[in-house]
Amino acid sequence: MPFPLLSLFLWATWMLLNGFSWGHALLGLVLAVVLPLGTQSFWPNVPRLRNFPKLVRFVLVVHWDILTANMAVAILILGPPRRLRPGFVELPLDLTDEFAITLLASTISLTPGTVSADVSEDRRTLLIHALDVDDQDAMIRQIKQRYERPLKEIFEC
Amino acid sequence: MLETALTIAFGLFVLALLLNLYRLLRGPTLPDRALALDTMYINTIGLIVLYGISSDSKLYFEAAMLIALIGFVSTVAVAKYMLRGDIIE
Amino acid sequence: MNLSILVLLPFLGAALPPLAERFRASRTLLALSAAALPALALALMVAPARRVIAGETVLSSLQWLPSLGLDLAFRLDGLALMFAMLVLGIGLLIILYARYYLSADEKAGRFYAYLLLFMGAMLGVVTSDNLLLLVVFWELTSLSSFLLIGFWSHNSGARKGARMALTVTGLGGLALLAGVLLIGQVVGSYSLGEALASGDAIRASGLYPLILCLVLLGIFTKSAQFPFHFWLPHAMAAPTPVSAYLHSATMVKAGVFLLARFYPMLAGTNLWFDLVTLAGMATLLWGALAALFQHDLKGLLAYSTISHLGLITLLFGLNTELAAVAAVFHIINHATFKASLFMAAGIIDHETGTRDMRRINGLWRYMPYTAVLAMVASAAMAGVPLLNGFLSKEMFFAETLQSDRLGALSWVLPLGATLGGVLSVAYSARFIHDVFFNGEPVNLPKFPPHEPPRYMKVPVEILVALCVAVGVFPALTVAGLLAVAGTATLGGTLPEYHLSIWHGFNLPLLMSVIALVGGVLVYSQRQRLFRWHARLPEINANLIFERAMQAVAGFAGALSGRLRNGSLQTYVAWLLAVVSLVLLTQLGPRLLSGDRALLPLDGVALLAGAMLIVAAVITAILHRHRMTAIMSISVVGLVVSLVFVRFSAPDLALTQLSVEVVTVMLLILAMYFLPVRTSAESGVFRVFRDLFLSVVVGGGVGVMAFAMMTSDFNSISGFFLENAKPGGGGTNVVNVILVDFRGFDTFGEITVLGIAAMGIYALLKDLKLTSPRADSTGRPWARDAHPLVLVTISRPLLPLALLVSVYIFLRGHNLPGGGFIAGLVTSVALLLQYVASGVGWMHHRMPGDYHPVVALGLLLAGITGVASWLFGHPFLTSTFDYIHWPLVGKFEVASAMLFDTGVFLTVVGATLLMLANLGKLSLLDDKGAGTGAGNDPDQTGQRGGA
Amino acid sequence: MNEIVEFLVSAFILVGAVFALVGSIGLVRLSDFYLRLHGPTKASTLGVGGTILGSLLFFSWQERALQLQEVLIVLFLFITAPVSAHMLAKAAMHRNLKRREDTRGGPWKQ
Amino acid sequence: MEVMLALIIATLVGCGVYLTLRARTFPVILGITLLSYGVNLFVFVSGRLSLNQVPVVGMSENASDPLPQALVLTAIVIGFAMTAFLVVLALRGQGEMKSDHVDGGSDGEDG
Amino acid sequence: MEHLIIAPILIPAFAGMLLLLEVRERQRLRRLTGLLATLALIPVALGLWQQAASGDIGVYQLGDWRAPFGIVLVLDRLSALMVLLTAVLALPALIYGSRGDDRRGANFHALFQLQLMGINGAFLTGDLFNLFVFFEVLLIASYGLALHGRGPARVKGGIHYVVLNLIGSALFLVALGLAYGTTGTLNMADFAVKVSELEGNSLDLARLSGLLMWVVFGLKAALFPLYFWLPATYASATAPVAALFAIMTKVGIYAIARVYGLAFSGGALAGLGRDPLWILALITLGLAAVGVLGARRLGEMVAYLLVMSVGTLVAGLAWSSPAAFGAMLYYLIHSTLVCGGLFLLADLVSRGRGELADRLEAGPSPVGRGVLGALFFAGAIAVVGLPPLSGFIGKVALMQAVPAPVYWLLLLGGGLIALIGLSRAGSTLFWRATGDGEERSLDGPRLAATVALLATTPALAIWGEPVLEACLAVAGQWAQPGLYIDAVLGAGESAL
Ligand code: NA
Ligand code: NA
Repeated sequence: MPFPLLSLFLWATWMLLNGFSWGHALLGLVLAVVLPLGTQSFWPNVPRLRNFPKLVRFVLVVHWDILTANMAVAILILGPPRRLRPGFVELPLDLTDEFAITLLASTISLTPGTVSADVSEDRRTLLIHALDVDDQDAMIRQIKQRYERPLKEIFEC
Repeated sequence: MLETALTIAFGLFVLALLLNLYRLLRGPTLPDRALALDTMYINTIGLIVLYGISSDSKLYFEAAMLIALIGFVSTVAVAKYMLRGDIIE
Repeated sequence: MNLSILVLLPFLGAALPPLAERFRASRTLLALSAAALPALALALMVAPARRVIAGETVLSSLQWLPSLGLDLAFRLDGLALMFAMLVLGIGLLIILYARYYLSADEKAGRFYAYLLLFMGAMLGVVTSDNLLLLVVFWELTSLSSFLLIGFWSHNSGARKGARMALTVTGLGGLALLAGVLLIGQVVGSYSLGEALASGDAIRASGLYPLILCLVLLGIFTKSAQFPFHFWLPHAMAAPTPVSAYLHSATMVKAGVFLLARFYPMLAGTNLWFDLVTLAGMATLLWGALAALFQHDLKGLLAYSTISHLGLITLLFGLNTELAAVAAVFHIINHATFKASLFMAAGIIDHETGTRDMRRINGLWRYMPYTAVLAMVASAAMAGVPLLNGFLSKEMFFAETLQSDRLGALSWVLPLGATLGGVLSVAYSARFIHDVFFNGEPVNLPKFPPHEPPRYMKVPVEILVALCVAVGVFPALTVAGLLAVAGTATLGGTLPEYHLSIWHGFNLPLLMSVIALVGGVLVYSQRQRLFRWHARLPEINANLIFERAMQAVAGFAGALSGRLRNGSLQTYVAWLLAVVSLVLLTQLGPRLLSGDRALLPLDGVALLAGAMLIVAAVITAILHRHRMTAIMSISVVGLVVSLVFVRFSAPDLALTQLSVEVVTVMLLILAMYFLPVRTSAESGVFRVFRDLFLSVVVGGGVGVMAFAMMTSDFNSISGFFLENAKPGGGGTNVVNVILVDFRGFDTFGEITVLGIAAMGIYALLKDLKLTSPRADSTGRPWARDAHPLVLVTISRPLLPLALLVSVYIFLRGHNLPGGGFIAGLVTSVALLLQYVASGVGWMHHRMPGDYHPVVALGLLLAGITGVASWLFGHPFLTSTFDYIHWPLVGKFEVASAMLFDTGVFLTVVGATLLMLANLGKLSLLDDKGAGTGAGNDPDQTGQRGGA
Repeated sequence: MNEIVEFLVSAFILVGAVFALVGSIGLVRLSDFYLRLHGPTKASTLGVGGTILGSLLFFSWQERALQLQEVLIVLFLFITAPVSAHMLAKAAMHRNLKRREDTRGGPWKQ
Repeated sequence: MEVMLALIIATLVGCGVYLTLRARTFPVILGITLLSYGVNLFVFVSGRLSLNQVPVVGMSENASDPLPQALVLTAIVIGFAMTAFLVVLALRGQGEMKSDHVDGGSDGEDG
Repeated sequence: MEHLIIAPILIPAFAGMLLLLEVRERQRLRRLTGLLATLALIPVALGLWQQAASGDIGVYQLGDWRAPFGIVLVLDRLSALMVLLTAVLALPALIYGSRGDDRRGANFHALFQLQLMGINGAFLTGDLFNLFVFFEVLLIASYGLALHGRGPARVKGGIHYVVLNLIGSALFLVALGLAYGTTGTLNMADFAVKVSELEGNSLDLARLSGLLMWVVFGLKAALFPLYFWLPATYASATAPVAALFAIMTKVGIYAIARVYGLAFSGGALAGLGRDPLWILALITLGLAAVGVLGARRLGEMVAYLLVMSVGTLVAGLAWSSPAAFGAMLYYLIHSTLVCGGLFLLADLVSRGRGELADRLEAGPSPVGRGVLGALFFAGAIAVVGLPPLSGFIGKVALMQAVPAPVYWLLLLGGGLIALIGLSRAGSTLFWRATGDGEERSLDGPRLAATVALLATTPALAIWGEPVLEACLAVAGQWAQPGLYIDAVLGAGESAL
């Protein structure tokens, strides 16, 4: 099984789609193996998952952040626009793996208040637009600590 | 209670869609319009899910799922167009 | 002997000369090959001719098109015999003459072939015993004469003359056809015999005036009667044998033949008298006058022919039996002297190289023998005693004196006849004097002229001898033939008449004397007359005709150009105008009277509907801001799928949603090469017109939709709902309809998709388009062709989307989904890879050509369909079964799934074939070179930029 | 239907709807494109998320079995929505769209 | 509800018609697309409107008419194929006639 | 042999698929496949004609579902005749195309086969919506074929053709929606039964459905004012394609005949649209004649002649008597084959005339002037309706069956105008030729294909009686829709 994470993901998806039955469990297993193999050539350099529990933790953290930040952003949106302090923030990247960088960028976009706008050509910097940023460095620190480090541990270490 | 909640939720989602449509028409820039369209796709998912609840039917799930899965391709295509003109190169 | 063989012989004969020419036969052999079959026909005619002379009518008939009443029926009676002899006899003489007339480098084979075709057609005309068959041959004479007149096609006059003749005689032929069809309606048969016997019924019919006019139109055009005479002189551009044959002896006689043929059927009424006599008289005089002023030898003869045809017509118009006999007599006489005159003219032309009488003078000294022949023939034409022309002309004068139809104005006829006689003598005198005497030749192209070859003169000699023989011994020569011909013409008994040279001193003789003396006098005053004529404005029929034709063609071009103005907008407007007309005339208040209960409208539906309407209108208004329009049309598509969701059609919603995505990509792909914006609207009128059409068509369709929704109906759909599960093995009735009940529609539908993909591929092949260097705002394109985030996310999305496709596919038979939607999801996932990673990158991972994918999909669907034959069922009969697997449980296997797999493959193949190739377009351009477009993002380090 | 369940379902869908609306209000109200970009990508995800939680609960209750199918909608949306936002941001930067004057930092050249 | 649907169909068809009467290929493509939306809806409603009656056996008592749905599905696919062809044809026109005018080069009349 | 009915659809369909599978552009293989498949259609069509001629109406229930629920193919005399005509036209056209024209673009052979599939399907189907589907098959293939080759004129003509037909397809769908929405059925026979029982607003809607169908079919048939697209499209299409397209307008006429004579044959809507069709047909006839006269290119002239034949035919159809219908069919066979031949001829003429091509201006002599001139002469005689060829017989038959003065006037007058136009054209092309053209010899197979098509006109004349009788037999059956309805609705009652 060359892509266990993906296979697992696919199998889970299949089971979610169809509901549980032994037949579908089997068929889902077949698909979960066959589809990644069949599309293998489409991803030459996918990272290996190193730490599954950390991944679960990471997902939960992100969801929690989405929930809380959403409230904050809702208030910002509904409040007087002048109160916003928008800004572009450049986040220096420690991650090197492309997949991990993408996950980070997506996470940043998903959590309210920030959108990853671009990745530099050399893959060393992530440009983020923030809705309301007071202290840029604090924000960078927070992102690095809350998202980038776990990602690095999950995929790279 | 659920009836009322559904009615209100329907109303809010449709209102949201109308606001999106306003942005789409108003622009003023192409990215704004694309953003509005993207948001409309997402709000439509909500609407369909609500409809599923209100009609007590799971037959509309796939429609919502499909929008979630491939709806963004339109937006990506528009964005790519703005960036490169050619979306498949 | 069957008469049809007789008619067939010349047609068969037409094949011989070209064949002989191919084998390089000598000129004489060529002529012999041409003459063989007509000669045979003439010989074969002897036996039936005897029976005819004995008073019999020989008939023969073969079936051809009995449902039309068109049979190969022929009759040989006196009239037909007389004409058949003219056609074959003179025809043979013409072949002999042509042997010497045509120069060595001419395509004589083709010439003879045309001539024989004409001969056959003419023979057919005179012997047809079926009215429709007569029309067939009639038109064939026009067609073959077209070829003959245009034989010297390098000559502009020949081409124009041929076309003019064809046009005029073609017009007449069509009129004749209509007339004949009407006769058939009245008579109830197209048999000539029956028609001739039904003369009274025809004359009594209300259709008679119409029939007469139509038939006369045919006759007058063919026989060059005024005012349709103008084509004949221009037909003189034909080689002289043709003129001698067609334009004196035969084809122009077809018209007067028909007067004779239809005489018992149509003659005898005042209308007949008025039309025929008037046309005849006008033609007689006009032709004679015009002949006098011709400087062209053949022109003179042509106009004189017109004049003589007028004379014959006039005779038929007089409605007396004797006049008809006189007409028949003059037909024979005119054929003999005029054919010989044409031949003589041809000889002169041949020997001198010109036909201009102002240059041809005093030929008596160079070719006395020919001169004698021509002079005798001319004298016959002038009506000099002891020659055949005199006899019939005497009869003519006598008959004009008999008619009292015009009452107090009856003297007009003999006066006109005498005047015609005067002019006839004058132009005959000119033919003799101006050519053979009148001083010395002027600057002839060939000088000095000689007598022609021996055998070239033979036909002329024979004809001239006939003129004399008939003129001197009418009773011994022509009387028998004339009697049977006259009898056949009148369709009854012959009146009493005497063919003799001397009838004593009477009024006709006086008229003849006046004609002779007057004619000579007129000719003596010719210089004065020519000067008078020269001052008249010149009327060139050819020029007028040509200009008229050009004007008509120009008008036609302008009219059709105005209708078909090359503007799609106009065509679309026409189409929609027709639709509007239908709607405006058919929409009525009754439509809104439906009694089906309405569904309540709720707020969500109202607002969603409003959204859709606004988006549609905005698309229409903002169509010049193209990207905006694409986005607003996406909204329309989105809300339409919501409508499907709302009204219980999840399959449609899924389909609409996925199609929408592909369509948007397609439009954006196109946008790259199309102008982003275009200039503003034009005329207010057009916008209003378009608005009007839009409102009517849109409103009309809306009203119909409402009317339909509010009226009750019974549908066959109950059957589908009941049988989907037991008969089709699926619970999703829509899907079962698609793959089973109406699987054939789907088979067609995926074929459409496959063809579209092929067609698109063909359109895109070698298409050169210039990639814009910058976007609409003038900004150069971004460097990053393959943004990292997009690339990285799109890839794992592929197996995920495939998984979802499998899911959608498998459930399709029982729940919303199916092969088509699954195919589209897969396509979108793959297209996303194209967008993210580029064509080059994909090229290494996907088949280079999607044609086989489409083909396999279609084949799979098709073979599934054919497989049912093995089980003795019709195409696309489905079957299904439930298999029980351990662990898995009940598992349905349906052949429809295989069919649906075909659908899936076709959709994937077709979509990718379309869009991937569209995407490749820009690779042909050099834009990519500078910015790394089309490169493999993995190899260029994810960054497209330099 | 159980009142508690009904209340929960109602609450979820209402919260979801409110967030969806807030996001869309942001789309209308905020003054530059980069700001507007935040509204939908956040609020809409939660908006849909809330609705789907309601739906999950509803159907699970109706069928007396855990119905997690609709989680997939959120999952797919979480995968795809950031990509749209990212691409649109890039497009906006490329087009050099006007940004609020008090915005700190600046976009990158594309 | 029927009135709403009729209005929607009327608008789609009307706007489609208006756009197909334009002089450039692109609006014509849009017009054809709108027209097919309207027409597809028209065929769809020929089975009459019904709420919550998906034609799946066992899912609803009074299933809506499945036949027009199947027809519309076919029509959507065919419409997609045709639109795609027209789009590429427009490109071909641009390539060969150097203009996106439906009649080729003439840039005079526009609208 | 019960499956023979579907063979005219499946043979080209499978051939087309196999051709699509062949990606290595082995042109000879492709040609062979296409030619064999097209050749196979002829015996199949003859066999079908044999079946139909007996008077039995064959019904093929696809998927083994009986009418009106499943789709049926129906083989009556009319459909058999049309399928046979298509096969006879297609083979020479394809032979002509296989001499090089097929290389002028991609997928020619596959498109050609699928075009045949669509045409045959349209002729055979007994289902209204399936008719729409096959219309789309034949249209999309025809779009591809019309654009086969290169050049701005072709693209412009193609755009016009495609856009108009797309609108036509939309209208067809509206008509189908109305048809289903009023009667609840799609099977033509069943529709005929149900529509005759309608009343009230449903009746009005059904009438609208019928009238909209006339508009759609009128567009395909190229009836005034919907024919304007045709001359440019056909004249600019590649010759073999234009030749094949000679049958396309007939598909429209067939559809009118079928729907008029069957679907709307009973009840209050019998004779629906007869008068407008009659009038429009006459206008078409007249204006097309004007177009012939005004044409500046030979191809365009032939296209207008085709439109003229449409006017002639639809008028005969609108007269709606069995005799007129039979005569119309004879004329239809004649005009399809002759116009097809003339399109090929126009191409042969234009070869070697260089830049001038088929423009009606004096120029270099066409290669093989004698042969081509003779062919042109024969074709012109046939097409304007002069004796002794088939056009004359067709016109006489039509005039006998349709004794309307205005029709006669237009038929004869139009014939005369066409004669003037054609004689000008022939005179210019073959008589005014100046010097020799570029190409030295005439391509044998191309010439043979042209001759084959034009040779049908004397054949149709010589065997005019059997052909006419066959046409009248077709008409007799057509005039009794009850036979069709009974056959379709009665077939396989026990099947389920
Ligand atoms: Na002289
Ligand atoms: Na591209």
